Amino acid sequence: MVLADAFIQGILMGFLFALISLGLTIIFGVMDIVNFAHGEFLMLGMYTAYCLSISLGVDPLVTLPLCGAVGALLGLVSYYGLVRYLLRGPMVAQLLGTFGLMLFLRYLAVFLWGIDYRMIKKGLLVGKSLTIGPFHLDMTKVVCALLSLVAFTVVSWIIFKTRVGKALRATSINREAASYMGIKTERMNALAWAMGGITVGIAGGLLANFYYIYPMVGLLFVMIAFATVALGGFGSIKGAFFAGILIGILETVFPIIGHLLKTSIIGPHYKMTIVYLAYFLVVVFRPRGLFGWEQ
Amino acid sequence: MGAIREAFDFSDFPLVERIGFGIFCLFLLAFPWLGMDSFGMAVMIQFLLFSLFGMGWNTIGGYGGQVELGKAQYVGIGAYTVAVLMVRWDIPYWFSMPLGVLIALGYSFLIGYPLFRLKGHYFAIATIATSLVLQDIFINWNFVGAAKGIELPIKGNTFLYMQFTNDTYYYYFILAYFLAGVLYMNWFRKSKLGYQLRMIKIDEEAAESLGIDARWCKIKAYAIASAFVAVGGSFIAVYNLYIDPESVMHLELSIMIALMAMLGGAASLWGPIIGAAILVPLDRYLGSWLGGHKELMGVDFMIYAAIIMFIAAFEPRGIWGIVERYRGRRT
Amino acid sequence: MKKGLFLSLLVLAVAMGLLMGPFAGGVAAKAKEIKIGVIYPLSGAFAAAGRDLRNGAELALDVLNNRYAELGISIAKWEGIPSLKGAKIKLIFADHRGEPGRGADLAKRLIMDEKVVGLMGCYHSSVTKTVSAVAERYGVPMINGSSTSPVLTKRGFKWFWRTTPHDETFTKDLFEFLKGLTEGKVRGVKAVPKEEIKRIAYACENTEWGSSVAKVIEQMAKEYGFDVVKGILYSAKSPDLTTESQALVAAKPDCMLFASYISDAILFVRTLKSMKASPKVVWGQDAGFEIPDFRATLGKDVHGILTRTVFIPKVVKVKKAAGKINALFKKRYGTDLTGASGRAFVALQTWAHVLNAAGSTDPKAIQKAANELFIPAKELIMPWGGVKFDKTGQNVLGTGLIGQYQAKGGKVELEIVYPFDLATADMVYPFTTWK
Amino acid sequence: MAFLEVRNLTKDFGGIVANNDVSFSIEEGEIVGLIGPNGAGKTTLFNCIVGYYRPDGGRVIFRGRDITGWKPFQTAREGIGRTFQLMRAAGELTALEHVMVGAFLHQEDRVEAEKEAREVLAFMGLEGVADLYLTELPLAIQKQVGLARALAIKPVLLMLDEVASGLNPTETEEMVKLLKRIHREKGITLFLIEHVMEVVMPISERVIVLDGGMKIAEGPPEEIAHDEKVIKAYLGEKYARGL
Repeated sequence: MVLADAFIQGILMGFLFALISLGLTIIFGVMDIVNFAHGEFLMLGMYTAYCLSISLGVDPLVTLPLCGAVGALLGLVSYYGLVRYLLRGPMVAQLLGTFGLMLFLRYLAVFLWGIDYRMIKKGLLVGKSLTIGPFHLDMTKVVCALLSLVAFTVVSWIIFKTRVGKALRATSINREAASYMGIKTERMNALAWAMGGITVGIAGGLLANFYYIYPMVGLLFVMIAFATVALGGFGSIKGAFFAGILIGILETVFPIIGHLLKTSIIGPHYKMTIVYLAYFLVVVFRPRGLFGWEQ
Repeated sequence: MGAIREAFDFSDFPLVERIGFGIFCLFLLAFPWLGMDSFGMAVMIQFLLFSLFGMGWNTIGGYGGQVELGKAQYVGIGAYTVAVLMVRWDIPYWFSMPLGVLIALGYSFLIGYPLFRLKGHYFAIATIATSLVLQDIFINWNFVGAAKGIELPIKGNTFLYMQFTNDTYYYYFILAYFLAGVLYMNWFRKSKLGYQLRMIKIDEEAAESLGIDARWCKIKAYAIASAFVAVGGSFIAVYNLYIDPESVMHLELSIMIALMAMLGGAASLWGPIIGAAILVPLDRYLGSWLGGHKELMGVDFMIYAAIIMFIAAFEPRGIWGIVERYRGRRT
Repeated sequence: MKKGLFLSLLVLAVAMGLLMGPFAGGVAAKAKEIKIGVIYPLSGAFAAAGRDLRNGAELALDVLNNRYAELGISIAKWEGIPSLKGAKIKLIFADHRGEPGRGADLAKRLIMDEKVVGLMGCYHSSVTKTVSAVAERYGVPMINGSSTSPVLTKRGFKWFWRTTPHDETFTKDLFEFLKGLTEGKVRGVKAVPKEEIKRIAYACENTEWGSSVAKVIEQMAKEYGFDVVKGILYSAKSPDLTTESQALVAAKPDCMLFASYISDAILFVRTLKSMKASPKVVWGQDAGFEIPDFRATLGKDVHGILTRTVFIPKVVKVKKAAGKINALFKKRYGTDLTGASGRAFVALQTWAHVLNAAGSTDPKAIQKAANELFIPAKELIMPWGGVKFDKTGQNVLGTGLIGQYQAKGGKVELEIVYPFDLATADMVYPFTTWK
Repeated sequence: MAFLEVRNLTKDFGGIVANNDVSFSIEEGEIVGLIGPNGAGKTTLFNCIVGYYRPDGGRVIFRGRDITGWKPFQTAREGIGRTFQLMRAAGELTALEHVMVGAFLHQEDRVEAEKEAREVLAFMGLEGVADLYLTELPLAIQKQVGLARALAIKPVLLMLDEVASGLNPTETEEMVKLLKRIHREKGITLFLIEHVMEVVMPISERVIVLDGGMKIAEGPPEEIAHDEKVIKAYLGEKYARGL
C-alpha cells in the first residue's frame, strides 16, 4: 500500500523532472551544449507566473503561455547574446559561459525581487489535492504530469514529423552536412533554444503553483535535470522522458523500501545518492545513457 | 635529478615573464612584512590555496582536456583524514596529511577506472555525481562527525600539528605548498605525461595510435589532480579548525576550482594562478563590501558573472590565452 | 612581441592591483566609537534570516545610541555607553553566506583590520564555530545571540558567551509541554491520554543544526517515555520533499517534529497537506517555522502548528518593554519581531550592558564584566529570567516559548501555549488543518 | 610465416556487414596498397587491424602474434604505426611536440625525446616548421607531420590512411617520393589505403581490392588495373555517381 503510494508519487515527480529536463535535452541534442543556466530559466518562469498572477490578479494557470513566451525570449536572447559566441570555443568554455549566465540570471533576480520567498497563494490548483481511492495526489502535480505528456508529445511530433523537425535532426546529426543541404543551422540553434526556453518556462509556471519561489530555486532542480538528461542519454527526447520517470520512482520508492525493511541505512537521506549512483552505474555500462546515440 | 632540473627550468618562458614571476615570488615572500591588514592576509591565503587547487585541476582539466567537476570530494578526503585522525587518535598533521593524499590517490584510481570510460558531458556529470554521493555519505557517517562536522582540538603553536595562533605561519605554510605546486607543474607540463595528455586532448584516436594508453594516462592525471587537491584540503582542516561536508565537499567548491583555472587559462602554468588572483579577491572584497549593502544585493555577483561570460565568449582559452595569442607560444 | 610584453605586464599589474588595492586606504578610527563586528548570512540562501537579524541588531543600536525614554529599558536612556562617557557603538556588518571558512576570514578582518572590540553573530552554528575559534585565538570577546547548537558552549572557550538557550533547553521544553498535555496543564485542552501522542516522528535538516536537534530529540524522547517511530535527516536543498513526507506519513506518528529552514519548512507543509497527513501535534524547532515568510506564504495552512521560539509578539501581554519595542520594530520594518530579530536585539543589548559594566574596551575587563553580568528580566524583551552566564558562557536564565499559529478571521496569529502560565490562548488540539 | 596476416576477418555493424571474410597477408619489406570504391569497407578493415574495432570474426596475426581485438595503443606498441586522413589541428602542440609525443613511446626523458623527434623531422626535411603549431601549417605539411609522428614510434609496419587526400598533384608526388624514401632508408613495411587508384599504382608492389566488404582481387598493380572485376566495381561507382 505504502509502496504503491510511493510509486504513484514517484511517477508524478518523474513527470515533472522529465518536463524540466525536456528543454535541456532539446538544446543539447541540436548543438551539444549543456545549459547550466537551465535552472535559472525555470526560476524566471516561476517569477513570471508569480508576478503576472499577482499584478493582473489572474489565475496562475492563465499565465502559462506567457511563461512559455518569456522562456522563449530568454532562450533567444541567451543564444544570440552569448551562446553563439561560445560555440566557437571548446566544451570547457561552453560550460564556463553558461555557468556565468546562470550566476548572472540568478543574481539579476536577487537584484530585481530581493531574496524573499514568495509563493502563489490563490489559484485553481493551489493547495488542492486529488483523492483517488486511498491515494492523495497534489492537484498541481497531476496537471503537471498531464502537461508533461502533452509537451513531450508535441515536441516529439515537431521533431519527428515536421519539416522543421527534420532540419533540426539533420543539424543535430551533422552540422556541416546540414548546412550543405541548405539548412540555416544558426537558425536551427536559435529554434532549439527557443523551444527549450518555452518548455522550461511552462514548467516554471506550473511549478510556481506549488513550489516556493526564490532566486536560488533553480539550482535545486538543475542537478536533477542534468542527471535525468545524462541518464536518458544527452539529446534523446525519449531518454529524458523515461529517465525522468525512473528518477522520480527511484527517489520516492527507494527510501520507502528502507522504511518497510525497518532499516535506517536506506532512507530519505540517501534519496539523491541513489539517483546519482544509478546514473553512475548506468553510464559505466552504457556510456551513452539509456537511449543515447552511438557515435 | 633530471626532474628537479626540469622543475626549476623556466627557460622556455619569455624573459619578461620570468622576471615578472620572480618579482611576484619576492612579493609573496615579503608579503607579511608589507604591513597588510589581516583580511588581506586571509585573502592571500585563500588565493594561494585556490591556486593550488587550480593547478591540480589543470593536470586533468587543462592539459588533459577532461571537464572535471568533482574536485571537492578530494578536498573533503584530504581535510577529513587530517581532522579525523587528529580528533580520534591525536595523530600529527605530518602523518595524517600524507595518509590523506594516499587515500585520495587510492580512491581516485578506484573511481577513475570506471569514470574514464565516459567522455564529454557524460564524464562531467558523472564527476559531479560521484562528488555528491561522497558528500552524502559523509553527511550521514557518524564516525566522521556526520553533518555536524568535526572541530579540531586547539593545540596552540605547534609545527607537529601545524596549528598556529598567527596567520603569518599559515601563510608561509600554504606558500610553501604553492611554490612546490608551481615547481611540480613546471616539471609536469614538460613531462612525458604532460605531452601525452595534450595529445589526448587534441585527438584521442591519434594519441592511441602513438602507443598511448589514453584511459590510463587520464587516470594518472586525475590521481595527480586529486593528490594536489587533497593537500589543499589538509590545509583547510588545520587552518579553519572546523570542517563539515557542506563547506569542504560542496558542489560549488568543485565548480569554483574548475572555474578559476578555466578563467585564468587552462593548460598553462600561470593560468590557474591568474584565475585565482582575480576571482578570489573579487569574491572576497566584493562580497565583504557589497554584501552589506541591501540595495546593491546581487550586483557583486552580476559583475562577477559578466566577467566570466565575457571571457568564455571571446577568449575561450582564458585570460592567459590573450597573452599567449600575442606572444604566439603556449607554455 | 612587444604587445606580448606589454600585455603580460598589464595582466600582472592588474592581478597585483586587485590584491593590493584594497589595502591602500585604511579607515581612520573615530574617537569615542566602539566597534562591534556583526557576522550574519546577509546574502545567499539564508539572506531572509540575515535581514531579520540585521534589523533586530540595528534597532537595538538605534535604541542604545539615541534617546527613547518611553521604552522603559535602561539602554533606551543611555545614549551611548554611560561608563565610557557616552561612547556610541558602531556595528560593522559582514556577510558569511553560510560558509564557515568565509566567516572565519571575516572575523579576522573585523578583529585585525577594523579593530573591533567584540563580535556578534552568526546564526548558523557551523559558522559560529569557526568564528568563535578565531575570536578565541585572538582573545576577542564574542556574544552569540542565536546559534543553538548545544556544543558551542561546551568547548571551554573563555571568550564566548551565548545569550540564547540552546537546543537541549528548547527540546526539553517541547517534552515538558507534551507531558503537560497528558496532565491537562495546557490551557483549553483536557488531559490527553499519553497513548494518543506517544508516537513521535521527526524530520531534521542534515547540517550541523538539524542533526544535533535530532540527537537531542532521540535522547529526550527516551527520557520522557515517548516512542520515536521515524527519524529522518534530509537535505534542506532538496527539490522536493515528497519522499520525506511520505516516510513520515507512513510511520503514522502522533507528533511530527521538524528542524527546518524556511524553504524546506514551507515545502513540508505543502507536501504533507497534499497528502492529507493527520498527526495530532506538529511542532517546528524555530528557524523556518518562525520566520515571517513562513506564515505569510502558507496562510491558513499553518493553523495549529506549534513552533518553539524565543519571542512571540503576544509576549507584550506579559512584558511591557517588549510591546513598545515590537511596535517600534513593526513601524520601521513592517513585520513583528521574531525569534531571530528579537535575539539579535538582546545580543546587542547584552553587549551594551557588558561594556557599561566593564567601563573600558579592554578585553580583560570585558571578559570579567561578562562573567559577572546580570541583566534582570524586566530589561529584556524576551520572556527570560534575565541574562546571567555560567562558567561555560551559557546564559542560564534563558527559556524557550512554544507558540501556536491560530487562524482567526482572516489573520494568522502566533499564540503562546507554553510556558503554561504565559499562555495567551486556548490551544488548538488535535491538529486537523491538513485533513 | 607472414609479417601481417589477416584471416577470414568479418565485421558487421548491427546487420550491415562492412567486412566479410577478408583474408590476405603482407610480407616484411613490402609496399601493399588497399583500394576499393567508397563504402567498400577499407577503413573498417584498417580499424579492425589496428584495434579501433573489434572484429566479429577472423584473426589478425602480426609477426606471429595474434593481435585480434587488441587496443590501438597495444598494436602501436607492437610496432604498427598509422596516419590519419585528417589531422585534428589545434594550437596546443607544435610540430616538434607532436613528433616528441611519438618518441615518448620509447623514451622517458624529454631531452632525449626531443633529440629523436628532431632527427625524424630532419629526415623528413621538416626542420623549418618544428616550432610552429599545426594550425599555422598548410594541409600537406600537417600530413607530413602526422607521418613524422607515426615514424617516431619506430614502427615496423606503417599503415597510411588516404595519405594523398586533399593534396594537389605536386604535393602528392612529393608524398610518394617521401614514402619511397621511408621504405628504402628505414626498411619499414608500408600498407596504404587509397580511394584513388592513381596514387597507389606507382608505388605499390602489390594491390588488394575490396568491394562490398569482400576481397575481389589481389595482385601486382598492372594486373589489377586490367582486372575485370575491379574495373566493374569502379565503373559501377562511376555510373552511380553519374546518376
